[in-house]
This record gives sequence, C-alpha cells and structure tokens, in this order.
Amino acid sequence: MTDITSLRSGRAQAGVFRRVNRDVLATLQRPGVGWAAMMAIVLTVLGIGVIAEIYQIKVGLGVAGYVPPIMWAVYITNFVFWVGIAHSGTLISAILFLFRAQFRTAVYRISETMTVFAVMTAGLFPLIHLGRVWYFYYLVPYPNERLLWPNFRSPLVWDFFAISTYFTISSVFLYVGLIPDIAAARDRAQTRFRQKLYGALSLGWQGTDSQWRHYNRAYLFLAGLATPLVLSVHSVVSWDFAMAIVPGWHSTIFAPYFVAGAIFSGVAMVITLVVPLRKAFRLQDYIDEYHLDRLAKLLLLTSSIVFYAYLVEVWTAWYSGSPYERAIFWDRAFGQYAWASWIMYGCNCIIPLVLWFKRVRTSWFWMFIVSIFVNIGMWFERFVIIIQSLAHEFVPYQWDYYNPTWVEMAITAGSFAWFLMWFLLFIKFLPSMAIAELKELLPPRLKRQKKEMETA
Amino acid sequence: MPIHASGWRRSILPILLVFGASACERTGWKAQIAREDTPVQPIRFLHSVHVGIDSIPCAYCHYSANVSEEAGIPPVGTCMGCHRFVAGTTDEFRTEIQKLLGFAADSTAVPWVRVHSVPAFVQFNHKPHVRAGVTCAECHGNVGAMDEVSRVAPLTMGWCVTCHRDRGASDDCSVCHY
Amino acid sequence: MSAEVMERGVRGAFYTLEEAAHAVNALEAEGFAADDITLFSPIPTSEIEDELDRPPSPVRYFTITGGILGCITGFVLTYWTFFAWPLHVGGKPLSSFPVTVVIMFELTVLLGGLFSVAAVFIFSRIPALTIKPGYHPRFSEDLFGVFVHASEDEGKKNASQVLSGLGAIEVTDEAE
Amino acid sequence: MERRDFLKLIGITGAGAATACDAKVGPQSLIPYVVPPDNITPGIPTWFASTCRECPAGCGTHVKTREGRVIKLEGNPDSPVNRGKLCARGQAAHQHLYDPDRLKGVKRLVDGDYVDAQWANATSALAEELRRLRAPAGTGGSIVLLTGLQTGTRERLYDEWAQAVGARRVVYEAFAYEPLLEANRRVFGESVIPSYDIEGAEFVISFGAEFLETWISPVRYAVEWSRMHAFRGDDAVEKGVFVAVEPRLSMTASNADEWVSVKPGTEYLIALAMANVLGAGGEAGEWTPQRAGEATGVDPAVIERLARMFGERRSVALPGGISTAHPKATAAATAVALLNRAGGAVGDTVRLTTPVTGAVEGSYRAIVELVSEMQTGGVEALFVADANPVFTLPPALGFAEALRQVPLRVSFSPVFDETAAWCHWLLPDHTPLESWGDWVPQQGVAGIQQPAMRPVFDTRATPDVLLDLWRAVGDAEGAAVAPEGTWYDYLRTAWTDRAPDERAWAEILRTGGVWEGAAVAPSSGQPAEGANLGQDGVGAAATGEAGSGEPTDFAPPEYEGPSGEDTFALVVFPQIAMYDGRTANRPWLQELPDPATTSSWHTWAELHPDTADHFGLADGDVISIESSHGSVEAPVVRYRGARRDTLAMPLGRGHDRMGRFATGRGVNPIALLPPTADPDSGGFAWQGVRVRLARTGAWVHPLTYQGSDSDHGRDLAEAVPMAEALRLAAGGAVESHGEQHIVGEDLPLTVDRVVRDSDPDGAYRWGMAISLDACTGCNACVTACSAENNLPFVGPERVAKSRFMTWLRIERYFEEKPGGRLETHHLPMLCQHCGAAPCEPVCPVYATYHNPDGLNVQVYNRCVGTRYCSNNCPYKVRYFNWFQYEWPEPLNWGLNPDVTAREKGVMEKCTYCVQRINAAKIAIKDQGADAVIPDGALKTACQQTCPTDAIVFGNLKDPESRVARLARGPLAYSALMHLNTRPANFYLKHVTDRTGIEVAEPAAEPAGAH
Repeated sequence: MTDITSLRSGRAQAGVFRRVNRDVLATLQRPGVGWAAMMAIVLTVLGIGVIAEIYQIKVGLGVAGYVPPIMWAVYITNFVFWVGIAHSGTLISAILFLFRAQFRTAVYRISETMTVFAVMTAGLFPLIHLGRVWYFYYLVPYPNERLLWPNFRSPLVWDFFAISTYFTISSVFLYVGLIPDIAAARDRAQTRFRQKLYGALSLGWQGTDSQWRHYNRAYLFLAGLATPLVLSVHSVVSWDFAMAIVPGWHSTIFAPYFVAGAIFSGVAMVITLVVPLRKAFRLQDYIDEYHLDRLAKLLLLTSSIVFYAYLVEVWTAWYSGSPYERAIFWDRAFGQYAWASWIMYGCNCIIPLVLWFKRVRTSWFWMFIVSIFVNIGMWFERFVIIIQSLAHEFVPYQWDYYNPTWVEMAITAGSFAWFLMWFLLFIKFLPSMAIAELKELLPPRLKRQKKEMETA
Repeated sequence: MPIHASGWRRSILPILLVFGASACERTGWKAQIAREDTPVQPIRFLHSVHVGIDSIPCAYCHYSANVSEEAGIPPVGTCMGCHRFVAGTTDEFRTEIQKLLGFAADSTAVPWVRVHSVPAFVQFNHKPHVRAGVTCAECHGNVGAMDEVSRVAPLTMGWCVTCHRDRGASDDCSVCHY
Repeated sequence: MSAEVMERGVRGAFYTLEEAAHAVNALEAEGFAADDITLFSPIPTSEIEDELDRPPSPVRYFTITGGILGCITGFVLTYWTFFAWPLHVGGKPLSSFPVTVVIMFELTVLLGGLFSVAAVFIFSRIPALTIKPGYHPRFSEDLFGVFVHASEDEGKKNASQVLSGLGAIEVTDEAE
Repeated sequence: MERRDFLKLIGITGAGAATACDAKVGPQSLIPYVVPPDNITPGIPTWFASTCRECPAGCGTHVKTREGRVIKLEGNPDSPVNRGKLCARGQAAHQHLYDPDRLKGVKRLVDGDYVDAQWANATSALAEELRRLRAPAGTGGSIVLLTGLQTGTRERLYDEWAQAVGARRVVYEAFAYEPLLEANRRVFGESVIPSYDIEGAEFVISFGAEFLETWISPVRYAVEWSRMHAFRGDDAVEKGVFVAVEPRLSMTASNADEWVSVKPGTEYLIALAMANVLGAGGEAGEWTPQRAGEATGVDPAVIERLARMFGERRSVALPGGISTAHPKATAAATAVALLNRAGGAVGDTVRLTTPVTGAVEGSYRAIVELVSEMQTGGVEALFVADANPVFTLPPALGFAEALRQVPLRVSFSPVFDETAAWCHWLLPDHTPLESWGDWVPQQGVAGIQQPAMRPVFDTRATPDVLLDLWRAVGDAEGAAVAPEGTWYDYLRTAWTDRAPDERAWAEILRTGGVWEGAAVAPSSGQPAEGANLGQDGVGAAATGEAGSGEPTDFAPPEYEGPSGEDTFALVVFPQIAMYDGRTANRPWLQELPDPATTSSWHTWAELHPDTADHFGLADGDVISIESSHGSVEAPVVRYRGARRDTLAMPLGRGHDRMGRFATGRGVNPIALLPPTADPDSGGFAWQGVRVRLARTGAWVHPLTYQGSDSDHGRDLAEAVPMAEALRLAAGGAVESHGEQHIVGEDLPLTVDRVVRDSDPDGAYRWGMAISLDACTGCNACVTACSAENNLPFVGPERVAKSRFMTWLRIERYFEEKPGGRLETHHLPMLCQHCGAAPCEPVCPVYATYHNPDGLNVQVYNRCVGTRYCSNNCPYKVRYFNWFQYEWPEPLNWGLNPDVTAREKGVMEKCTYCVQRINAAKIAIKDQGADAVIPDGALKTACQQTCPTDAIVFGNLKDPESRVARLARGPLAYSALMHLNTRPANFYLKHVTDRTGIEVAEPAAEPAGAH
C-alpha cells in the first residue's frame, strides 16, 4: 500500500537524515592543527590562572586588588557574568522548547553546553573569592561534629542551593538530550577509543519506541522544571545584592532586571560562539540567517528591557529621595567610575539599537561585532553595580577606589580559558548539534533540499 | 558492527578505587591521631601511682585550676617536695626519678608534652568549670588508672556543646570563641 | 549478529515513521503481542505515542513524587536548622518562613528533575548492558525499524510478509 | 627585692602565650615554672605600677603582664598627672620593649663594623679610657655626658657620676621649651613652667600650644580640658570655651570652639593686643587690636571680643610650644604671660608654685657650644644617653660632623639610632619597662618606675653601667665615693625619705609613687593657696618689672628664605604619634592616622586645597620643598586646615637608622631648618623659614585613611549649639524638624528599644555612649584597642589600599559654617553592635550573630571569608585579614593571650572587649551565681584610656548605669539612625557655637548665656 510518492519522499527523507548524521558527526573528526593550537593557547592561559589562584590561596586574598570597603570585586563580577551567560542556554533549550520555537533546534545544543560550562566557570568564583576557601564546606548543610548548620537566611546559602541545583539540572538536561546523539556517534565511531567512549556514554540507547516515549516525557518535564529554575537562579543571584542594604543594590527591580540582563548577555555569547563554529564546521546549512535574525531579535528585546531597567533605577533613586541612593547614581554617571558606567550604557543600550536594521540582524560579521560589545557591556554592568556601589556607601570616611591586580586579571582570563577548554573538548568529542531533533524539525535550508530531492 | 553498550561498566572501577583510597587514608589518619593521644613524656611519670595509689589530690600539683584558666603544671619544686625522700622502689622507677633529680639539679623545667589541648581559637578556662562542679575526670578521664595519661575525651566542639547543654550552661559562641 | 542477541525475530526497515508505525499496528492486528514488537526511531517525534496508541509514560509520577519530596525536604531542613541551634541574626525572628521558600523551591526542582531522569533510566532500561535484538546502526541514522519477536518459523514468515507488504525496504530474519 | 628575685627565677617559655597564639593543634610542649613565683598564677595577669617614659610628662602607668610578659599598659588612676589615662604613645610603649630591631647586646665598632662584645670587657675598656681622660672633679674636662631631660634619681646619679669621673654634663632635649622658661623669668622672675589650671578655667585660649597632643603634658591637659569643656547633657551647667590661635588647624585647634587662623609667627600679637585691651599698657600698649590685626591678618573685632571674654571669665592663656618657637619665641611666650597677668589669671589658673617638668633651660645653647667644642677637638669622650641629637638637630648645625672629631663615642641608646650609628661603643640601656627608675613630673609628685619583666635582650641599665665605671675609675678628688651596690640600691637609698621602711616601699611600688604635693587642680573656681609669686607679678606694672626687667621686642619675626609666589612659610609641627621621632620604630604609631590629616607612615606636606589647585597638585603628588638650608621631597596632602600662605610638615619621621619600621619612612623636615636660635632664650627656632615648592612629577598613593572630608550632611557627626544643648539638658522639649520624623515604628531609637535586643532573662545589654563633644580625635583609644585585641599593623603599602585593621577609627569631618568657619567633628567609629545588624543575616555560616548580651559576635574560626557582612555593614567597621599578618619576634610577645590572633581570610571587628566581659562575668560569679557586674567595674580598652572620657561603656539594661543615663540624655543620637539598625552605640552630639560669633549669623540661634 505504498505509493510511489511516499516512497520517493521517504528516500528523500532518508537522504537528508544521512546527511545530517554525516555533517554533524563530521565535527567529531580527528582534531586539526587549528584546534590543537587553540587548545594550547587556552591551556596556557588556564595554567597562568591556576598559578595565580594557588598564589592567592598561599599568600592571602590581599594579592587581589580589594580596597575596603570594596569587599567584592572582579571575582563576583565574573561570577555574575558567567551565571548570566549560562542563562540564555537554558532559555533556548528549555523555554523555547516549551514554546515550540523551531529556530532553537539548530543552536540549542551549543547554548546548552555553554550553560553547563558557564555554570562550571561561575561556580569557581565564589570559591576563588572566599577568604578561607579550604573551609568552603561550612556552607554545605550536612550533619557535623560541630552541631552547626549554615544560615538559611543568607542569600549566599540560597545561592549555593540555586547554583548547585542549576548546575545539576542543566547538566542532566544536556546529557539526556545528548544520549540519542551519542548513540548515533557510537554507531559511526571509527576508532576504538571513540567506540568505547560513546559506548559508555550512550548507556546502550537504541531509540526504541518505549525509550522515546519515556524520554520525551522526561525531557518535557525537565524543560518544565528548568524554566522556573532559570528565572529563579538569576533572581537569587540578584538577591545577593538586592537583599543587602547597600545603596545601588537594595532595589526591588533587581530580579527581573538581572534575569533580562542574563539572557541578554547569554544570547550575545551564543552568537559569539556560533559564528566562528558555523564557519569552522561548515554548518551553514543548519545555522543560517533565519536563526541569526531570531537571536538578534531576542537580543534586541532583552537590550530594551535592560535599558528600561537602567532608567527605572535612576528614576527610583531620584524619586525615593534617599540621599544615599541619589549620591550613588550621581556618582555612577559622573564620579570616579563614570568611565565604566558609560561603557556599560553604551554597549548595552546604545550599540544594540543597530539591531533595528534587518541588514545588521542578518549579517554574520556585524552580529559578531555587536555580540562582542554586548559581552563587554554586560561584564561592565556587573562591575559597575558591584564595585561602584560599594565604593560610595554610607560612611564618607570609607570612600575609596579600586583597581584590579594581575592576580585578578590572570584568574579572570583563566576563567575564560577554563570555559573555552571545556567547550573545545566538547565540540570535538560530542555532537554539537542535536542530530535527532534536527532530523525531526529540519532547518529551512535542509527542508528546501528535501523538497528538491522529493521532486527530483 | 560491534556495539559497545557496556563501556560504562569500566568507569566504575576507578571511582571505587578513589573512594577506597580515601577511606584507607582516613583510617590511617585516625590511627595516627590515636598514637598522638598518648605521647611519650620526658619522664615516665605514672599518674596511676601518684593519683591511684598515693591518692594525691589533683589540685595538689595542678594548683591553679580553681582560680585560673590554666590548670597549672607543677614546678619541679613540687615534685621534689616528696622525691627528695622518695627514691623509687624498682630500678625502672629509680631511673625515672633520677631524671627528675637531674632537672631539679640543673634548675631547668621538665619539657612535658601536652596531652589535652584545644585549638588557639578556643578560650578554655578551668575556673568556671571547676566552680560549676565538673570533676577533673569528666574531661581528663580516670587518670588514677592510667600509667601514662592519654586523652579520653574527644575535646571536639560537639562534645563541649553537648555537655554545656546537658548542664544548662551557655551555648553562646562567644563563651569560648573570641 | 552478535552473541549477545539472545532472541530471534524478524526485522523490517522503513524510510518513514508513518510506514513503520503502520507496520507495528498491522502486526498487532496480525496477533503479535505489543510487547513483542519494538519500533526503532532515529528521531524523537512524539507522534510515535499517538501512532502506536501506547499509554502515557509513568515518568510523571516520579516527577511529582520527587518534587513533593524536595519541597518537604526543603521546609524540614530549614525549619529544623532554625531551632537546632537557635541563633539570633539581624533582629529577625528565629523562624522565618520567607527564607525557606527559596530552599523549598530549589529542592523541588532538583529532586523533581533527578527523579524524572531516574525514571527514564528505569523505564528505558538504561544503562543497558545488552543491546536489544533487532537493532541496526542505521536506526540511529536514517531508517526506522520494526522488530518482531518470533521464534517459530511460522510467526517469522507471517511477520515478514506483513513487513514487506507495508513497504519495508528490507526484511531480515534475525535468527540466521 | 622579691620582684627582682622572681624575675630571675621565672623559667618561662611562654607556654601560655604560645598556646593562645599558635594555631597548631596537637602535641605542644608544656613548660612549668622551675620555681613557682609567689605572686604569679599562670593564666592570671599581674599588674605593676610604673611610670611612662615616652615623653617628659611622666604619666603613671599600670603595666599588665601575663606569665612574665608585658602585654598592655594602662594609666594609673591614682596618678595626679594622667588620672588613669594614657595617650597613643603610652599605649604603644611595649612596642619599644619588644622592638625587634633593638640592640640585643653590647657592640663595639671594629674596623668599621659592629662586633658583639661582653659587658665586662666594655666596662673595663671604658674605665681604662676614663682613667686616662678624666679631669679633676668639677672642672668639667674633656669627657661629656650628653643626656636627655631627666628628673629624680637618675638625674642625680648622672650629675654625681659626671662630678666623680670628671665629666661635664650636657642636657639636651629636642622639645626643650626654653622660651617659656625665659619668658616666665622675665615676667614673673621664675624660670619655670607653671601649672596651668585648664580644668578650673572657663575660657582657655591657646597661642600655638598643642596641649592636647604633645605640649608639656598632653594627657593631663586633655583630662583637664574635657572637664572644663565637654558637655554631655547630663547636667545643664554651661561648659567652658576654648579658642585656639594658630597658623595651622592642629588637632588641638580642631577641638577649639573658634580657630583664629593667623599668619605664621604672629600668634602672640593677638595675645599682646588682648592684653592691651585688658589694660596691660607698657610695650603691649603699642599693639592695638588694629595694629595686631594688620600684622596677623585677623579682624580687630575678633581680638577685642576675645579680650573681653578673657577679662570677663576665669581664663587661662597657654603659650605655644614648637609652633611658636621662631626667632621671637621668647617674645611670644612673654606676650602670653602678659596676657595672663593682665587678665588676672596669674596665681589663679596659672600657678607658679607648682611648676611642671618638661622644659630644659639652655638646652639648645648647650648643644651649640658642645658642637663648637667638638669641632675644635675639645671633647675627648662623649657618652650619649636618652637623646638622639643627630636626628633632632638641623644638619646645618653640623653636629654629626663635629661628633666625628670626638675620639671616643659611647651610646647608651637601646636602639641603633642616628646618633648611635656614629658611636664606637653601643651599650644598650634597658627600656623603661625593664628598668628601675623614678620621675618627677611636677613639684611634689614622684612616680616610681619598676621593671615589669625580665630584660628581653642582653641589655643593662645605664645607671648600673655608670656605677660600674665609677667604681672602676675610682674617685676623683673631692668627688663622692662610688656608692656600693646596684642602681636599684642607689634608687632605694634615694627614696629613703619617702619610704623609710619596707612596708612604705611596698606601698609605693603598689601605688606607683607619692603624690603628697600633687596639685590636682581644684575643681572649684577658687585660686590655689599660696600662689604668691604670681600675685606679686600681677601687682607689678605692665611688663617685666616683676621679673628680670629686660625689655622685649615684640616686632613680628622675619621669616628667612626665598620669597615669591611659589614660596611659603614653613610650619613644622610635632605629630601626636611621632613626638620628636623617638617613637618612630613602633609600628602601631607609624600606622596611627594623624588626627588632622589621617595620614600615616610617611612625612607629608600640607597645603590648602586652593593653594594645591593653584599649583595643580593632587593628593600624593610629590613636591620638592627647598629652603636655603636644604631640600626634601614629600607628597602633598590637601588639608582644609592649612592656611593658603603656609606649608606644614610633621616632625618625627625620616629616620635613616633605628629599625625596620622607621628607616626610610618619610623625610625629616629638620633638614630644611637653619641652626637659628631665639636670641633671648637660646632655644632652637623650629619655625622661621620660607620654602619654595616645585613639582617633581612623581606620585605616590596617598597614605591617608579618610575618603571624604565631609559627612555630606548624612546623620553621622551631629552637632547642636550650646544654647540649644543647655535648653535640652534643662528639660526642654525637642523641637520638631520635619525631616527628623523618619519612617519606622522603632524610630526615634530609644534605650528601651535597644535593651530589647538582648535575652530578656539576661542581666546585660552592653552599649556605649560616645561624646563627640569630649572626643579630641587623639587616637589613644585606637592604640589601646590595638594592644588589647592583638590588632596587627599592616604597613604603608596596605594602608594605601585602605586595608588598615584598626577596629576603632576616628573619622574627622569638616563642616563649613557660614562665614567660612571650619568646624571639625571627631567621630569615633567602631562596631555599633546593632540590634538589627545588617551584617548578621547575610553570613552564610553564622560566623556573626547576636548574642544574649546584645553583642554582635564575630566567630573567627567559623568565618570562611565571604566578606558579605562587610559589604552590608553601613558603618564599615568590619576588617578583613587580607594576609597572614606577621609579628616579628619578639613583637609577638606582647600579644594578649586572651584574644585569638586571627588567621588570613577572616573577618574581624570590635568585640566590645568581650574577653574583658567574659573575665568579669567569671570573676563576679565568685560573689554568687546571680551577682551582676557593677557599673564601672568593667571598662573596654578604649574607654579605659580615653583622656577625655569620651567613651562610656556599660550595661544599658541597668537604668542607673552611666551609659544608660547618657544614652537617655538629650544629646544622644544614633549614627545613620534612619537605617533602623538599632545601634548600641549612642553618640552625644558635638556642642558648638559657644564663642558668641554665631550671633551675627542668620541661621544660628542666639548663643544665650554668653
């Protein structure tokens, strides 16, 4: 009862499916010189960062540039920055999954790995910044000989729970999504090492109907759970600040403002990563201007929210009449840290305005440039919020100015290297696009191709 | 085409090894602590004889426990109060007492090794404990039955706090930590 | 195939899911037990459930159980520690509900998520030490497969006929 | 005798101290005493009464020792000098004792290198030399014993020794105040420094006397000043007025109700004109307010007003010290003496009958003579004790070069200072805390000085060395026979009159001295009996007749040096921590922020911000300062208390020897000074040069603590006019100002509300009342806190990054009043122990929490170092251990074993001296389980030492306690109150506007009772 049309279209589909497999798994080929060179650079930078951290642990936190009362500085800036980066990954993979936004399929794996690695990077910073990192386990609630428990009133403990939950759920989410693709890689693996690796990681996945049935259900639930989680995590991070009485921090809009900012910075980071990746792996058929345009629009939306939040902050400070709040925002715009503030305003509010032009939104080059600016701007947003607010607090006797030291810079650079190291490993050892889902929802160019094959 | 579904099995072994090693390490570490609980003293002073047989009260030698934070380690003079006359009954005792006489003759202090110590951030004070009727043995054990004193109480924070709570003493942190 | 294949049966390969699902339904109509038929798919389409008319996955019960358990754990943990060693901070009352909400929420998500994944593992029989019979590497690539468990020749023959009649591009006897 | 015996016998290894400070756990050595000392129980402090020898004031001290080690100094409440208080230098005295760079034994210069030697060899070698060189007794031969100011038995021994071995004595003190002696001789016929009864006065005017910092006896005057001046609101009695006439806003002037800024060197013309207004006549008569006004740049109306106040009230005028020691210094002091006489103060608040120690007649003249003698080879041997002339004399005088002409040079300095560096023999003296001695701070008052611990190093008391030499040399003709025995025996014999028997001696050792002649100022307004000399002076005519009668030329001094737009009159001033430079190797003092500029660790150049702007200079820009005699480079500190036409530099730093903390820190502005003397008294002219400044282009990070100069109207340092304060203290209602009605049910904060932040069943809620009106900003509390709580010093690099660790700091805020008047508020800022402490809930591990006594406790060993608490502390009083701070051996011996030394990565802060609270609680339970610590029995270290009683600590729960009464008083407020943190520290407002000038101002209320 098979008619000729369906057979032809079935063949066409199989052909496209094979192509997806081939193209995606081609990224797992033996690493080339470029990859090795990048890895070497990344490992060198990471090594310098690790040395800086060891030095800091040995000598004390004073080797960083902290100037009381600026007790939190670049490390917490990096923490919030990386947590923020993480967010768009979950947004794209979970929230857009629930919304059935099809453009997510091509980029969600990359953004999701970005999430996991960004959380892994972010999670280092609260430790790096601790005065006595060797006692970090005091924050963990476990029955102990001292009969003491952590203080659940502290936003830092909330943070601990939020970040560790977020890390667990997002890595599980990533892994669950990977299983069918690893199975595909297993079935095509060329070397013994890869056969073993994928054999172990695929857990014996076969793609049977019952497996898919449970899998799909669990994936849906994970997406459902990750959606409020992603909103909560950055809210909790924002409460680290908003729950404090520091003028410039103590603000009710911080949670939504931080979440928007996080997605803003994360989308920018996705673009920053996808643009070169697409080129290097020749994935033009899978990721095209359609995706770019969608991501750009997301960027524009979140940029507007962030812009709005900046304005609201200033308005609140003025309208509250609190001399401290007013002083902070006056100082932010015109004080010692004005340079950082204007970088932030410029990169986050002004530059993204070019995204109103479709020509920019669909230009790989310009989008890459814009995304870099947004990354810089969002890093400085955290820098300004944290450092500038602390620098001009209640007691004028204790007003000061902070400069980072080489240790902080090395560790910051090391964190980027740490992130890139995992990312480079990932793209060479695991499928960086969701093979199974790509087949299910073909991107426009592949659809076109399939159509052509069917009619042929 | 072979399908390697069982590769994950091989990753269990290393994990077990790591856990096993850490367990062994912990055990060895504990054993080491236990050895240090009964340190070798410069003179083999027998609490069992002095306290157990001779029934000398603790405060005779540890003279400031009821007035000060320090219990007081007896000066050689206190020892010599008796050992000017007591030379020892066995050869072994005589050798040890000779060591004491040596310290007394040189007017040097006996470098006893501390058995009971708390970390520097714990401000322990004997006086209120003695005043509250805590007997020496509750923390130091029945030294009358020990040849060489070893630590019997864990001297951990949980141990201190439990006793404080049982007796209705304060469990405020700043009682001990400042 | 390999020595691990313990069971026998017939495997058919299809280009499309519709054909494969149709074959499954046809086989069931032929009298094959649903448990004896396995469909292999390279894509996660949820249409399989509808096509095959299988009951909803029990994963959801695990999810809700994990969620509730996490919520309760969060509440108990925080409230218990408030009183395990009552310490006053910031002039706040010893027990304060608002702070427990965050912990309850996070643990709800955490345990809910972990329980869901555990459920997938349990119901999907992974990690699996053995590969089910009838699998072929191309089922993770471009083809949909249907495997019918049948040890007797008659059953095999019957199944082969159904499969090839429904557009299978290849029908293999797995007992060979 | 007993004491010396036990000091010999203690076989301490510091097991107690080591236990508490050493973080290692596990087996440790446990060293008992060899022979148990009679009066020492391990774990219990032993106190010795002694005398502070950090400056000539001679404050009585109580020295706290633990297990044979000095760990803290406190003032002796029985001493009439300091009445239980000490300044920052006194609090840091044991950093001299434990100075890691002290000379550890005898050293001898051999071929350009110092080699270790033996005491016996040193004495025999020196005795040999002395035998060779000595001249017949009394002839003052070629041997010179150069010492600093000494009183009492040591002075006598020095004199007798010099007599006996045929040596000449030269007494040289850097701050010798010769002009004061000369002026008093001229005016009153007495070459003395009278006691000034500041406490009994109602109006105090200082003409450049930094009497709250370094002048004569600063602690004593600070105590007296606060009793005269501080208004705490606990009674409705109007307090006195203090006016400072100075070219630079010194710490003393910053506490004045009115600072009259005058051209440098002309302060005394104001005094003269005031005396003139009061009818002094004579030479003063030429100086009308108009003429003085022109010369000084002060409005004549101000002079007349001050003169009227001086005449109407019981007043005292204080003559300047170093800041008026210009070439007309004697004229300056004379003018003040004339004013005192004209205003009827002599015999009343100025008492010539009970002169105080502190000045040395002819000090500089003697050293100038010595220099010329040395240059001509007239000195064969020079013994130097308690003086560092190479550092404190201007290089232009050529002392160091002349010194090289002396064939035998011996130093008794305990440290290797600039003078010792030129000596052949280094015979280190004990530090005062290790040695016997006595001191006569004022006629009729004698303080005993006894060793509080065994010598740290192989040092010997200089008197003992001198006695040995004396005996070895044998007696010169006509000289006294060398006494038998040791220096202790000599001292004991000298005290036979006061302590005929051992019981009396023991009593003296217990009380710290004899004070039978103490003229503790009568608090009533009555003139002291028998002030005849002064009365005579008053009876005489306008100027000099009662005294020696020399005429005095009152023309203002000429400042020498370059002139032009980029030149400035140089003001050098003694700084409270450094004094004349002798304390420079004490890290706590190096790090102590200067009360005026909050600078530390270096020498700075103060410029008025307008001047600095004119030259385009920012804080930290290094300028070169050049006079005709030398040049130095120093970074600029922009200071609103500087005049536009002056450049001010602190003395005391710029050592090139002395030790790791002193060497190379800052520059010595003495290098800019000419070897000029005031011709009348012979005293050194510290002031009197003009300097040219030039930018060098270099910049150093400012070593100042202060962020902003102003409190920006935030409710931190609050002030209230005197009239309003009086009205409130008399029970007047608080006038409602709209903006003070702030949100919140708990506001305004009451004591009752703060008390509720503690265990309702407990007996205590600790709190403080801090009077801004009493606080002078002297920082004694800061050093006391450092000593009590083992606060580390962090060094200049870390101060530059604001990483100082002082749990208590004095914030100095300027308020510009209408008319350009600068009002200074000193705000001691420490942990507020808030009831609703923002720091507590944010700590993830309960390392900080609120305890049942209401303390905000910091548990160091629980702290993981998130520093969130510090971010969330609005008062910014939490300090983080950025590093493992080091205590170079033996500085660590002075650590308080009752307080944990903190590890790196841990937050710390004021604990209200919780170790003292716990000790007091344990002690009081001896009197019954329910006994409560009585009010006043427990003092925090800062409160204990505060000379002005600005800090009152106690139990707020006890409604009768002093702290509760003050906190309920009308002047109490809470810092940053509207944040509703419910602080346990209540501040008492600064009471301002007392001098009547405010009447002219539109905003202020009439000053009322004036």
